[in-house]
Amino acid sequence: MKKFLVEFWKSYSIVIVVIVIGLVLGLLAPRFLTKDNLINVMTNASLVAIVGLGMTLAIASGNFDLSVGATASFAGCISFSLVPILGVPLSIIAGVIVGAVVGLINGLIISELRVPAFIATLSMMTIVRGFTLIFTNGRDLYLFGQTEYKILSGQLILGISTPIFFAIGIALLFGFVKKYTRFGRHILAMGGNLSAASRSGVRTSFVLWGIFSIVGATAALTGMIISSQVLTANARLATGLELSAIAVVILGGTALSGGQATVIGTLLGALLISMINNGLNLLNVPIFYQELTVGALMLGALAVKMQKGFKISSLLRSRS
Amino acid sequence: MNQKIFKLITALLVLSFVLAACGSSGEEATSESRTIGFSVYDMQYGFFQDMEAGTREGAKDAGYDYILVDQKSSESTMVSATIDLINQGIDALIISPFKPDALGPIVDAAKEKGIPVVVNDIGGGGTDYNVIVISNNYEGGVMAAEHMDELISAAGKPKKVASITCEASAVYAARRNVGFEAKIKELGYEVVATLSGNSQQEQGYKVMQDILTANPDVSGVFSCNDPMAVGAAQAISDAGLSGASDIFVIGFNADEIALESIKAGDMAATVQQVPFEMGKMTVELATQLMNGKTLAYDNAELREIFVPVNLITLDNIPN
Amino acid sequence: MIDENNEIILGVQGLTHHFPGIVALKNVNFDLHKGEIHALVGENGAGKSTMINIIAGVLQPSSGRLIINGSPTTFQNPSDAQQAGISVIFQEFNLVPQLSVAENIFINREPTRFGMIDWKKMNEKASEVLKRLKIDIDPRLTVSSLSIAQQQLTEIARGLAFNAQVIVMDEPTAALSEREIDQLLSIVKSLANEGVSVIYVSHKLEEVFKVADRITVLRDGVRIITKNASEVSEDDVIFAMVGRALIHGRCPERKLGPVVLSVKNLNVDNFIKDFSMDLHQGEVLGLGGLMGSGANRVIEALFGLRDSYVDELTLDGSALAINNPRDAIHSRIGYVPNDRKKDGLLPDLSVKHNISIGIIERLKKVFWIVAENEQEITETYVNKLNVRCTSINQRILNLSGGNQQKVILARSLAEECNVLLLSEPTRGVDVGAKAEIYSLIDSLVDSGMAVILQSSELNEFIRLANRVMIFSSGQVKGELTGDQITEESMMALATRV
Amino acid sequence: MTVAEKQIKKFSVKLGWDLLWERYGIATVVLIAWVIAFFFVPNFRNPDNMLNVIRQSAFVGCAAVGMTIAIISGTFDLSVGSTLALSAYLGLMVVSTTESVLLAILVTVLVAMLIGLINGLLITKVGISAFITTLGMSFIVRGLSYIISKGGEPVRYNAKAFIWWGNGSFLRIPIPFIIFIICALAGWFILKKTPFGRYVFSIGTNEKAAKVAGVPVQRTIIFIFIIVGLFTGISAFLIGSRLYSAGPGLEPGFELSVIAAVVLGGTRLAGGRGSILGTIAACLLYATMGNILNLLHADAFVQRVAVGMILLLALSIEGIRQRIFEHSSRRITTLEIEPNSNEYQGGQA
Repeated sequence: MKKFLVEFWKSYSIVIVVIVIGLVLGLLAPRFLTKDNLINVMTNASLVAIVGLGMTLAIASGNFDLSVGATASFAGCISFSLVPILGVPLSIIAGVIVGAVVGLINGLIISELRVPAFIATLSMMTIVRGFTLIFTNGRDLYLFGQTEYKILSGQLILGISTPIFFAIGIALLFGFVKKYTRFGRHILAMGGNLSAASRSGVRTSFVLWGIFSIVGATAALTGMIISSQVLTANARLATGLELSAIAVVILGGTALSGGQATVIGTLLGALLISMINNGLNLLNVPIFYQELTVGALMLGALAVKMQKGFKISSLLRSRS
Repeated sequence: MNQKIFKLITALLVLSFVLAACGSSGEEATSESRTIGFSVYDMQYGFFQDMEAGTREGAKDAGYDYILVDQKSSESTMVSATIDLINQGIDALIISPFKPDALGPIVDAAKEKGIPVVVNDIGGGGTDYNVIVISNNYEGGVMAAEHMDELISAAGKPKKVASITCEASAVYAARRNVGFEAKIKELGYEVVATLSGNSQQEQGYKVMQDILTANPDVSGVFSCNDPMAVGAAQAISDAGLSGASDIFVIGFNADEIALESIKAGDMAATVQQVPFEMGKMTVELATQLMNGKTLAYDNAELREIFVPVNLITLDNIPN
Repeated sequence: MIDENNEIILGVQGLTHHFPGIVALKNVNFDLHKGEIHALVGENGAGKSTMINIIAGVLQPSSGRLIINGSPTTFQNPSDAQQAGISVIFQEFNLVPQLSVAENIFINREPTRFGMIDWKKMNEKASEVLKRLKIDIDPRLTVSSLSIAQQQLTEIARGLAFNAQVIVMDEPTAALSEREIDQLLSIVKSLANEGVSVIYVSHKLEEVFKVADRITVLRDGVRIITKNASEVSEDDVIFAMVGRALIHGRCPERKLGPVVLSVKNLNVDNFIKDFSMDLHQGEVLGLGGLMGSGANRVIEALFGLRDSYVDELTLDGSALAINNPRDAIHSRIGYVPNDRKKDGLLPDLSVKHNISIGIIERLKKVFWIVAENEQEITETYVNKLNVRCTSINQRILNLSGGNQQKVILARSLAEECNVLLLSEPTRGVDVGAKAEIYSLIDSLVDSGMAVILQSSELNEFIRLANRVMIFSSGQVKGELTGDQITEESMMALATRV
Repeated sequence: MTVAEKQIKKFSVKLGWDLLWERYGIATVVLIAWVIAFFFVPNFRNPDNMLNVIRQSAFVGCAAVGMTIAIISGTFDLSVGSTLALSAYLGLMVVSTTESVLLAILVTVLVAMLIGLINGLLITKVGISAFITTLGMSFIVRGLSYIISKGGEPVRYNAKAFIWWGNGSFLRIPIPFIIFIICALAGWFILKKTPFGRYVFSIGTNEKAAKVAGVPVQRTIIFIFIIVGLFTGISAFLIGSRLYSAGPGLEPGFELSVIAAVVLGGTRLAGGRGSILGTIAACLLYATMGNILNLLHADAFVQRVAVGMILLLALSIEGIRQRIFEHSSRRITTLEIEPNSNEYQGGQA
């Protein structure tokens, strides 16, 4: 519990930002602080948070995944097309597996062909989107009236939606994995010092495959939740998800250099972006102001963080 | 070792050509017959797939060879790919431009080779094209506004509507919203929100949720395209309401999903364009141009031919 | 002493290993008895590291075999070696800075309970290990917050944390102070008494003779001798290592000129307080002390790498301010960093570019570099320092440690500096290159340069310095000159609180 | 020479292969692709077509020259796409109102350089990592350009003096390609012949050591971003002129194409190694690939897959070579040979 508080405190800066922005938006847009709206905000935050949590592991290991948007749409399409054959529960599971397999391929390319993660997943982004287009023939797949699939995005208990449970569940799971499993510690070890990890006998390739499979699976889940919201899947789904996911992780305070990760931070980062988008929509502000705000916030948050250790020498050294 | 590298390079090239060949249409240009080139906006969208199908069928019926390039929603790809097309010795160019403003170099290159240019929809960018077939976006928006007024008045709901726009860079599609908003205001309505859903279905869903929160008494929503309209309709039905009877959702394009959504009772209407027919029509116009005939323009000054847009509701939905 | 009848726990037979284009090991035989401390010595590039990596499972030999407890074995990866009871302490830091000391000690061997990592047990076990080694570090601290010496000790603790049959130590004392080294050596001995076998790799023959039962010397991938330590002298071993005898000695007579660099009341990091000194032309001033005593910080502050406050800093009588390394280089102060890999090498660049980087702006005409000048200058220094490379366009990465160090030295010399700050100039350098570097320093000083030398090897001061200032917890505890400079007197000052 | 030295020499000859591939690999691939396409791809040998291919390579190419310098120094710039759109848009605004092409060039380039300067200052003075700074900046600049244009309507201008830059030719050679080659020569000169270039390599290979060696790290980083801005500005001007128009939504994903081209050209993402020649070749390869796929009438969806696959394959070659190599001489880890056993960690930011 004490450790939990320490970790929580570490990301306090973002907690304060979340609260302040929440209050400001509440003042500006009175409907912002209604229960329904807050649930909407959290639901939308959860979508990015789920894939963001996967991305947190990838970034903690010193890697990236730019293919999550493509994977999300691919999994959504596969899962939709399987519903008539397998039924809803099995096709959802199939979607997650498909995502994990795409992730595994990413991992294999990175470890076996030694292509840097950034470029490997960038190529995979194009390839997977292309495959999805070929698979769907560029058409929409829809399940109107198939209310069973709504389980992924609908409300469960007390009006709280499934994605929120997923996000919190996955956060708890990853928090546990990070802290209490060898796999989790080895992810951090790899991110901190790759050669030390491999010389200590950590099977870095296996860990890498695991990480990317997990990222793929979380991306697939996000993709299917989005598909379930609109009951449609196509190859254009979730474009730009990769950048949102990375932005959320960075805002949350996970360092890009690897070796360290904050699961709670990622959740809060997602909440922050979702709040801003929602608040500005409520205020009827054009979308490009939202982009501007997210960009400024990202730089602002990190600039403030840098100021914490403000010293001339730290300015000299902290460039990464 | 260098042999291995060489082998790898060869393998790489062979693979790339195999891949390329897989996708090739297999239609070889013959010198006797005429060749029509079509440069499409982006085959990812159902609307343009239909347009392409119409163009292809028109070309086939007329006995032309047919070459397609895809602009993939990028203006520089639009220019380079279309010029690739022109350099293959086509006899007429049909283009559905991603950015009409960037048509200049394409039209100039075509004119230099004496190739007639038929623009299919979107816009002509003030260039020297031969003819443009255009379904009137502004008029479609107006039509949607009129229908929405009928629905809202009949239901006796408050005169408050919202408008969902495409991504900011899609300036031509934005005219639909401009037409809608102008007409609906004229009819005495308040437009409570104009927000972008980036043309994406999931964004349409999110934006609609936010509109519902900020304006629970909104009675109608017009969306710049059908995917966003369907997304918005889903958000409304997730809120326990109906997009066909509580809050009237009208989209644009008559995409398959929108028709399904109307059938399912989730959405009120959509403004139909006829991309397939437009495609066929452009081939006919190209034929006339190649044969040196003068065209009958609807607007001679801008060399425009209008294609009517239709309102599709549950009553007149095609099967 | 080793009992010949004692069982052979690890045998190496006919070991040969090829790197692309290099035969790193040629038909090497080696054996290790139970409870034996077997030292493996040789110059850099002699094949020691290759052999260790094979024993550790990091590399697989081209031919030859390992015999563990009498049965031939192959290791596919480091885990296999670990499971066979072999524990390796590598020379380079092998720690994950973001993780705790305990985790680093138990990485990949974390104690688990019901599949979960048992943090309590891990921390307890780590404290036990650290206590056994008399290391005073809280196992829950993150490694990045430790000093270099503490990190090195953590590294050693990791190697010793398991009930390994065989412990391989590759230059374990490189970053340790004398006191810590003695502590470590006594631990090694007690481990041997408990029946653990140790392969001890070191450049420092003094240490080797303190602990080793037997000594094997490698040269150019070939085993030269294996002898009982009691049967050979230090000179015999050196002869075997380099193929010729080396001359040791004391610092030659230095002719001091006027004061070059004068420092009054230097304060660094709230740790060094009011340090003052005058450095004369032709002088080698040693700054000594145990790890963490602060000598290193003084040098880094003088070179502008640390924030510092100073009342007065004068060079040749005129005041100057040094805020970053560029200022220092402009004032003709050169620096050779102790961590060559981290702070010195530009690994992807050629020897030429590594030398010329500090003076590149002086070599330009208008705004481009005059290639001939650069070529000429770098060739001059490569020849002067006898850097062994195939061409000055060769990547520095492909040189041996000693030659890399000479290139870094050449960089400072090319800057035509009058004051040279040397931090551990011979760390990780083999015996032959070490002697070359020593005589080079002699000739530089003869030609009028002033040198500040910081080292953790006290021998180095005896050989080079005509004056030594000894630090302890940030303060100068005493100054020794000439014949006063002995290991005993320096140690006495260094351990004064 | 001792045995060890001979071995080192032999080894460095062997090691030459990866450097050779790094430097000339993609150039060779381009040559082979051109030869094959010349004989087997219908219409490829049409001079108009070949000239169009090299013209096309220039638009990404100019910006890629700047990005090559950034990536060699171990940083990179994700904001070039947004910068391109904003500066091209402002340039078009200027030229369409003042009809002065010179002024348009100045505005386009200076705006881009200003954004580069801001990036550089944020990275060095505030200490935010380059990845985050430029990612955040890309959002901000993209938003700004929509706000300035009040919604995204593009500006159009087609006076001969302006569009000549993107569409004209000199002795049949496309002007953009000539400018690309000039940019590339300038980039090569900067990297290889100036102290600044040496600093770029030093920072990329080991930033701390570069600082200790007296390299003005901060100043160099700021300059690098200004130079990235400069070359991006040139690309922006050429694209604006090529398209007779520019809007704030210009070229989404441009930054990723540029980075992909640079990395495909053999520049190491982790910094310290790379070449302009490779970048030129990679830009040509991209343009050639797109052209060949179009000439073969490849399906648009298949094209996407093919382009990704080819990129992946080209980048795997070095890894595959290493593996074959290791297989043939048992297993060699990078411990003694290579400085960074972090080879496949990638994605350094």
